[in-house]
Amino acid sequence: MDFEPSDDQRLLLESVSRMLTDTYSFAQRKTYLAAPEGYSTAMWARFAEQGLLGVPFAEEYGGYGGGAQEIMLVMQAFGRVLVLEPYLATVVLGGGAVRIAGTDAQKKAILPAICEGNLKMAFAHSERQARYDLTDVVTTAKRDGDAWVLDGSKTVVQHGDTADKLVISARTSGERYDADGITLFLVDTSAPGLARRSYATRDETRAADISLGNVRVSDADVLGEVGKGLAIIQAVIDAGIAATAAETVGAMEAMNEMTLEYSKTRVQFGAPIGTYQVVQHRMSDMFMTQEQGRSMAMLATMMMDEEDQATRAHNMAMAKVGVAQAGRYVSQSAVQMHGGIGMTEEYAVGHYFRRCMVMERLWGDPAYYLQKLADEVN
Amino acid sequence: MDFEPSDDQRLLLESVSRMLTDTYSFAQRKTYLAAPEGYSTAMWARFAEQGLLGVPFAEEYGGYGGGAQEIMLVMQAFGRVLVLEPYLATVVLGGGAVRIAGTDAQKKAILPAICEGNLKMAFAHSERQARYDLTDVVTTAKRDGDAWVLDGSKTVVQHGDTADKLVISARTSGERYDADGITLFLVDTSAPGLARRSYATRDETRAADISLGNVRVSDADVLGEVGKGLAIIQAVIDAGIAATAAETVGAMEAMNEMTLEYSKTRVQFGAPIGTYQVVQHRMSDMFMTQEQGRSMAMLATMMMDEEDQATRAHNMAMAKVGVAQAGRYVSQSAVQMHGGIGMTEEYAVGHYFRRCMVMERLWGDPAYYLQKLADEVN
Amino acid sequence: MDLRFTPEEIAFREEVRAFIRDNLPTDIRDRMKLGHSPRKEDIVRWQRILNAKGWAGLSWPKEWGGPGWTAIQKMIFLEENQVAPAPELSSFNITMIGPVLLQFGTEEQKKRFLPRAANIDDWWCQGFSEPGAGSDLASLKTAAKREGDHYIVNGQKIWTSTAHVADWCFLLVRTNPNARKRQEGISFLLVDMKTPGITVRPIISIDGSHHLNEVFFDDVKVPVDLRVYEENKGWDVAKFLLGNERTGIARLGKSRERVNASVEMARQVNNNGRPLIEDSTFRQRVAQLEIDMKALEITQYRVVSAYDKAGGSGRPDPLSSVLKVKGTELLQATTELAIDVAGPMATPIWAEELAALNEPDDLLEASSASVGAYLFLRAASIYGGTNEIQKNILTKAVLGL
Amino acid sequence: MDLRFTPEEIAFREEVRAFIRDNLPTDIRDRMKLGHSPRKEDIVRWQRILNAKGWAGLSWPKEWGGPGWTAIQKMIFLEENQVAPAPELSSFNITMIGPVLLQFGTEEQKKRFLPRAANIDDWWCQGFSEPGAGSDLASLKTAAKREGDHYIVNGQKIWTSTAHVADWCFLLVRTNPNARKRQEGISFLLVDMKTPGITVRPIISIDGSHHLNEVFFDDVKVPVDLRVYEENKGWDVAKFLLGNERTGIARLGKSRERVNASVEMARQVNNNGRPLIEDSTFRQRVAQLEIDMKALEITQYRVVSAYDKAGGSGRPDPLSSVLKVKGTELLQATTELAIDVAGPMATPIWAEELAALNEPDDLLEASSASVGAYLFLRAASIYGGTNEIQKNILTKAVLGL
Repeated sequence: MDFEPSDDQRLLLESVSRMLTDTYSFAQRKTYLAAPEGYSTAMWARFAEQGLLGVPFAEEYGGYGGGAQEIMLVMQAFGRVLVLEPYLATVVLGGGAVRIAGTDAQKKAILPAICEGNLKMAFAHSERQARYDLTDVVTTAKRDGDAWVLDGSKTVVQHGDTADKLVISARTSGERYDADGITLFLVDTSAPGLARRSYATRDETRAADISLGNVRVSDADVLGEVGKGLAIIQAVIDAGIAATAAETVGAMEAMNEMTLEYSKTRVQFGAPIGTYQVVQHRMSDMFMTQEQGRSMAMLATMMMDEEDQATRAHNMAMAKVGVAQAGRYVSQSAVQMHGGIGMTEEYAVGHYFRRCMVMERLWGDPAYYLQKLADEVN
Repeated sequence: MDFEPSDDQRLLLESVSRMLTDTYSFAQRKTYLAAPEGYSTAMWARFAEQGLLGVPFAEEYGGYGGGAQEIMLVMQAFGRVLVLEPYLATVVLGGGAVRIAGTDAQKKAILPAICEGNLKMAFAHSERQARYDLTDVVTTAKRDGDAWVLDGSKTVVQHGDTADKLVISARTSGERYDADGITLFLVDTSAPGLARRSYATRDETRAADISLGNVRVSDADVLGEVGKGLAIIQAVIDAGIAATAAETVGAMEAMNEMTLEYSKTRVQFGAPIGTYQVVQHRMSDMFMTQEQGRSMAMLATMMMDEEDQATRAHNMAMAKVGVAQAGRYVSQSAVQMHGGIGMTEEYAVGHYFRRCMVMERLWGDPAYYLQKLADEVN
Repeated sequence: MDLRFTPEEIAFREEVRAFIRDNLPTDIRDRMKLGHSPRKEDIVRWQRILNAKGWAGLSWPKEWGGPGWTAIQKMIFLEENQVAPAPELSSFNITMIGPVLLQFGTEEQKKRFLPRAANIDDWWCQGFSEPGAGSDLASLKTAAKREGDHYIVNGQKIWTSTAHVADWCFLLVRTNPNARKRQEGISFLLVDMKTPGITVRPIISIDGSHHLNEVFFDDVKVPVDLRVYEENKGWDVAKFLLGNERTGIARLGKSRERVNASVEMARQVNNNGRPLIEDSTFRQRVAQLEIDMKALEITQYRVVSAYDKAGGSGRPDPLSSVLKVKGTELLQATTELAIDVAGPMATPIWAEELAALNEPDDLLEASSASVGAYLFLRAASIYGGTNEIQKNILTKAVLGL
Repeated sequence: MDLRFTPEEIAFREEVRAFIRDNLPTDIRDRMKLGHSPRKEDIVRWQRILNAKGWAGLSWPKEWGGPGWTAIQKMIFLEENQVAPAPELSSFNITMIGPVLLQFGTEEQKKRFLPRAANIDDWWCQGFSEPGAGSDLASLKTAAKREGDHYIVNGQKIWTSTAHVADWCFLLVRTNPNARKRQEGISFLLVDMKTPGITVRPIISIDGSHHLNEVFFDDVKVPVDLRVYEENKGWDVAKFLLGNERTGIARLGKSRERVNASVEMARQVNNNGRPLIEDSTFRQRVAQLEIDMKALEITQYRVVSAYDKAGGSGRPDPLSSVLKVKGTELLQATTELAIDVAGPMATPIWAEELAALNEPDDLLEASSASVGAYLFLRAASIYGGTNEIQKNILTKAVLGL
């Protein structure tokens, strides 16, 4: 065991942090938010320039050749400033699906384009009736000659509105709730029959509902084996859990630093609130919670290399619950310690609060994973 | 609604409190504990003299003619000083069963003797395999001529070792877990075939395992209707829940007062610990919890007059959970605020702690009742 | 001691419930059932219906249009009104400025303002908090200088809820900057929000709503006869107002309503192939909340019953702080329950999507609204004295430390 | 960064597990599995087995009989030993007086005491706390006056764990009552418990056990060469000792063992006609504890790994306080789980009943013992600096307030 980053990792982290210090103040972020995309296309280009969009992809596809640890470092830095750009959607989820399950041809077609910043992706799996159940897929893909024809709809596809290409799950056989029979497809968002309705989510990014009416997809755009999509979906979601765990840690760090700073300057009853023992102990609790959350984010990262499926799923569930609970406690506490100002849109802390709230319920909330873990108690 | 005691109730409370102030210091209590019974027979006589043993019984049987409210007042006062005598076992449970279900002849034979301090009782229902399930009765009572023959065993019968007479449940028909077929019997502890093994419980009182081998009981000693004992058992337990709820409130009051007093005198780092804000807020939390617990004890008391069974059971379960959780929080906090001294046998707070721990799990713990309540959510 | 409701109280509850059922406009109820905050016009509409019935001036004496209820009756009314769910009475009008004028106002002030407050012909707001003051109210700086029969007010207020829609504001100002203690030298003024020199700037809350404002006073002229009570004695008025009858401070009906709404939603959402309502963890969470609400309900009746016994006056009960702390904990826990039921559907703000749909989708709408309530009520443990301040109060008042 | 165990570490864990499985006396294991604390003779017996294997001097250098493990290996050993469950190494001997002598002792002192400490030929106890001092250790008053080549010790210690069975005591005394600061003027002495003038009075804990004592010193003569380090510099030694390697401070293995035991009990107890293990609330509670234990396990490895990286020295990591707070919270939560599983059977002290039975009843015995552990470990958040003190430490060290 060794928790210190390698020299390369340190360099990566430093370059990301330096860039964000220059470009991602809360005020600068507001200007990015004002763009129609809800983020900065210039920043996206900059990420490409710095090689960030290729972090988890092999060098032969133009990537950096990193792994889960590098993603952890980047996402943690992103969490500290609430990066708005569709990194999670494109690099971790959409690109991740291609990385995990793509053919060489698919990788060649897609990954370099992602690395260069020329292709944005999103992961369209959830359906409105499904809540957190991954097998609750009723969108269908039917064989028609050489092609597949997709019909159905997907919901809350993060950054689905600005994505160029989607990874879409559809049922090619079996019934709702069947583990088998789900297949993934790579679909251009310009495909005839594909429509998007976009809306804001509570963390100020945008998501989309996708409707599919008679969308034709060729065999070459099937991702992975027909009917065996669930394992890929789970692997993609594991990557998403690890990445958002790290992002949550970054957000907790930022909230704790903000709270500490505020406690030194905010005077009530003649003294800075940071001199009151109750405030001090609450901040100690927030710090401890952050550190326990960080440990769980590390667990998620280390499990990305675990090959035993059961071990991996068990630990991923633990990490997901631990990080979500930590994020909820720290963000609720940070708002409380700030008092009125923490409740306002102008001040940063509420934005971190809402981002944590959104991340907490991506791919399942604590109650969902606790139930899974409880089922395993023996 | 009116939460003020009546003049009579105030008098009762004052006389009990006065007596306990004179007789029940922590040091005096230690001497009572040293007796072979684990309590003071002299105090028992004194309770009789003051009419306390007749509080819930009608005047025609030598009682005071009080109800659940009077029991609440007495038990709360008892809880403040951790009264050791078998009041709950005799007056609330054993005597309560007779009051609820006895024939006039049974009442005449038993209640005056209780009031005069000449008869102690205990309530022998639980069996070792049953945990908290009231219908898990495998002790049997079989018809043999004019008599009933009891075989089986009962566990953790509080004050069963010094009781003169037991209320014993046994199955007269049906199977384990059947609601019907349970019958209550009044049995002298001197009955042939009845054996007792006594042991200490964590609150320093004593309990007994009762074994029944071919114990013959006459028809006159059947309490209530044959086979219909469960409703009586539930009513007795409701009385027990209400009484121990009030006792828990008294114990919480005592612990909170002790903690407050200690916080004013115990100096650490140059100042009484009561000047530290974290200690102050913890004590505020303990106070709030006590008051919420008091409200729930009042709920239990008011439900003793509720005739709708479902409403009564629902509210009793809520009160039981609320009071148990309050007692656990306050007693754990009281030990923590006392530090090392709170961990010692010489100091009072640990004794309150353990009494709360015992009361919390009489007739079902919070998890048990929460489950019942969860089943009713609709 | 009579620990149960009297038959009269039970009958009263039935009467209130029936009146609300029969008179609350359906469109208001429907919106609120989905978890939306009532709009200004909803509040006005409902309060006028209640006022016509004689029920709006909750705790006011009968001569000023109050219903003459006992404190327990008031409690019952508030709870039924919240559970309905119906818009709550304007607290600024009914539990703040009304009682203040009744206690400290001149006959002229009462006549001029009370009937209009009851009917929300005037919408009032409260100008207390200032930047840098927060829970430490007495450190306020907004200055009022006497010039003839006017005060000239300069300064800034913050967190002024509904100032942007208000007609009048009751305001704490410093009239004597040289007073020995900070609490002295404060006066209590009534200000017409249309007076020149007042600028209202919105503060958007983290739920995206506009409730709060900054209010700037720049040489604002306020007639001296709009001062309530004596000059430099405004702190007495403020203390009365803040300590005044804490009936309803727990807002228990609102918590209950959120639990009811969550259970309703849980019937409709799917959890691993079964309705969430069947999930035992969800059910236990609801059961625990019901227990906590029941405990607080009784504590609340103990407080108001003691208040009734004391003849409706008396110093504020320190148990009020228990009501505030436990009440807001429940408001936060019950709104948290609702967003957890909404699950992944709590993430989007569905307004755009709903507008694009051909027909209403109540579940989507309720999911979205549940988050609004959750976010907005993070402030519940902050406003009116943070919960930390409430524990300081308990430390002093109950523990004597 | 390598966030997983190395193959060597995994092999080491297997080796430890196998050694314990093959060498831990069955009677000790059986008693502990039922939740009993180990007896003194159990602790001695097991530590001598470990010492023969070269494993007792956990963090000591090889030349003094230490195994030469990395901090992570130590962690692994401690956890496996606790989970087994096996008696823990005597902390007084192994993690307290041993490292103190290694750091501050004379060659003579090391030779005399270290081998006997490793083998528990001497049983050590710690004379630090005093009445009135508590977590505020530096306010100690026990005095040692120099007379020739002896100190004459007078005063009282309290909470002296195992003093009644100890052979030796390491003791903080005040040698200069006039020092400018309280921390100055303190010295660190080694005292033979058989020295005349020492009286040990038992303190019975709320679980009924006798672990703690008061120790009175009445003109007790201690040779000057049994002082460790310089006169009046004893606070440096104490600080080293208290801040020294907090490996194992979380006692995570003990928490895990309590969860394992609870799950085992839950298979055997009946809950409404089904084994409690099938109850979903119970299972969720176990799952939540496993999550919390896992988080602390990783935090712990982060701390010890940093310690290893720093070459096994370095100032105590402030994260140690996190280990203490979260570790004791878990000890308390897991022992609480066990008593809740025991349910109504947790109420009696079954000793008398068990003695009367013809054959053992493990479930009864485990129920009873579970309460002993629960009660005794209420002290876990008190000893070694209360959890409130730990948060004060974090406030200073991490937050810089």
